[in-house]
Amino acid sequence: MMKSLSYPLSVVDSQIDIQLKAEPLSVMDCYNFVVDEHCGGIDLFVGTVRRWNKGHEITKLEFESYAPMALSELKKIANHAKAHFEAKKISIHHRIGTVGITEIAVVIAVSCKHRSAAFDTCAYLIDTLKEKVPIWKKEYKVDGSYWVNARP
Amino acid sequence: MMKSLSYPLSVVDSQIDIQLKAEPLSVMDCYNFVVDEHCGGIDLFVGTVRRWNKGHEITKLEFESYAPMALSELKKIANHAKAHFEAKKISIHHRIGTVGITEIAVVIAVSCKHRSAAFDTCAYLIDTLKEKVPIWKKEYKVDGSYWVNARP
Amino acid sequence: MLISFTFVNMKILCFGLAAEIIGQREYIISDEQPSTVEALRGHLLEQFPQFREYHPFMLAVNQVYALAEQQLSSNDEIAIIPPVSGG
Amino acid sequence: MLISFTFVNMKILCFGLAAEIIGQREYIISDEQPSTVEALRGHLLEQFPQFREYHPFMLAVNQVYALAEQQLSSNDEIAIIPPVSGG
Repeated sequence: MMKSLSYPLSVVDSQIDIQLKAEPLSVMDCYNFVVDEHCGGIDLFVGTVRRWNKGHEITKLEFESYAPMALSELKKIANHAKAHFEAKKISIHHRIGTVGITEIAVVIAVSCKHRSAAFDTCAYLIDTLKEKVPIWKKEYKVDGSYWVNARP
Repeated sequence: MMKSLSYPLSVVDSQIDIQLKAEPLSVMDCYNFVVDEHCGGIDLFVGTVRRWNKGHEITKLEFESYAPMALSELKKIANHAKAHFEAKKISIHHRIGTVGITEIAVVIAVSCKHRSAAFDTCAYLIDTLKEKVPIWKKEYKVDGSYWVNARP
Repeated sequence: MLISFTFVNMKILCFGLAAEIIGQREYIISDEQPSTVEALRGHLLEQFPQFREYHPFMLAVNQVYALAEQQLSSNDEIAIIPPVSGG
Repeated sequence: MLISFTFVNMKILCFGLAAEIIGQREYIISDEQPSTVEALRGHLLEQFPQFREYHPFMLAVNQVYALAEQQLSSNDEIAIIPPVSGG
């Protein structure tokens, strides 16, 4: 959807870095944002595109987003996580557009003083992203047909 | 301990990659080892050196290991994790020698079909590493004195 | 005496499955514009019975998930948010 | 007749706090070598009372955590494994 590209695609301050990107994602961009001399534990979740889903062979995914609302929902979720889990810095990058097999759909990085908070925060962020953030995927099969994923 | 450098410092097969390294660790080396077209979820834990510990300012850490036993314990733990949590690929790199503030002490990467198994496996691996693997750290304070960390 | 009358259409942004079901990315309601979120949901279910499978699907008003009783005006940015599938 | 007699020392590898307490990286026992893991632990506690603070500290035989009743020979690779602190 070209139209959404006229919206800003990132929300960044000194502790939260949220981006929707049409280019391949970098794990290290997220890592470098969150690393902090007060933090001993960094957890990163990377969601990659599997070749198979429920018995179908996939050739690529296509993500569309309602960009301004996706950014604002992600910001809310990150702020909640910072307050609730005592996370120090959070970086969330989500790919939009076409993504190939084994490419990265999403990277979430969290730095905390101690490791258990980093795991808890990262799991909360990806769970909540998948539940609430207005991003949708189409899965393309080998015959060229696609299926709009909708998990109620 | 120069002597331990005469031992091999890695155990690598197609699904498990365990290394003790005297050079800076690379998050991407671990990520690239585990990425897999059957896996949709990758979790990475990165342990970094904090400047402060229990009120003391730290200038650096020094890790020593009983290398052959550390590798064999890590291998056992990784094999157990693969069987128990259905993890596909596991990479564990631990730094030895001197490590500066915000540098990486350990990277653990795990790929799984689904994300919750990736989180569980990664948390199990770092918890068990910290409990069982014969690696020890000295923490150097600003006045040059050091303290051998021993968590019973 | 001339009475100037400007009629403003209500535009609904459509994403994911909603765009597939409706067949376009913007759905326009000119007549009988629903006055609440719940009324709009009813309108969509009536016009596009396929939405029943995803009922109660969410709607957003001004980029925030909307409550059923919330009032709508044609100045609002209104969007259909079918079940999301990011990550 | 000449009787050739080779006496083999028992070498214990010392890491972390054990190296600090004993003051060296290899501790040698020539006389009265302990015959089990538990006996070696007793020997160390007697010679270096500071180990009491970390009791029961672990010992490894041939790179595996050892059980208390395990037999020792001077051919084994024996190591003191004080509380670990990697990660």
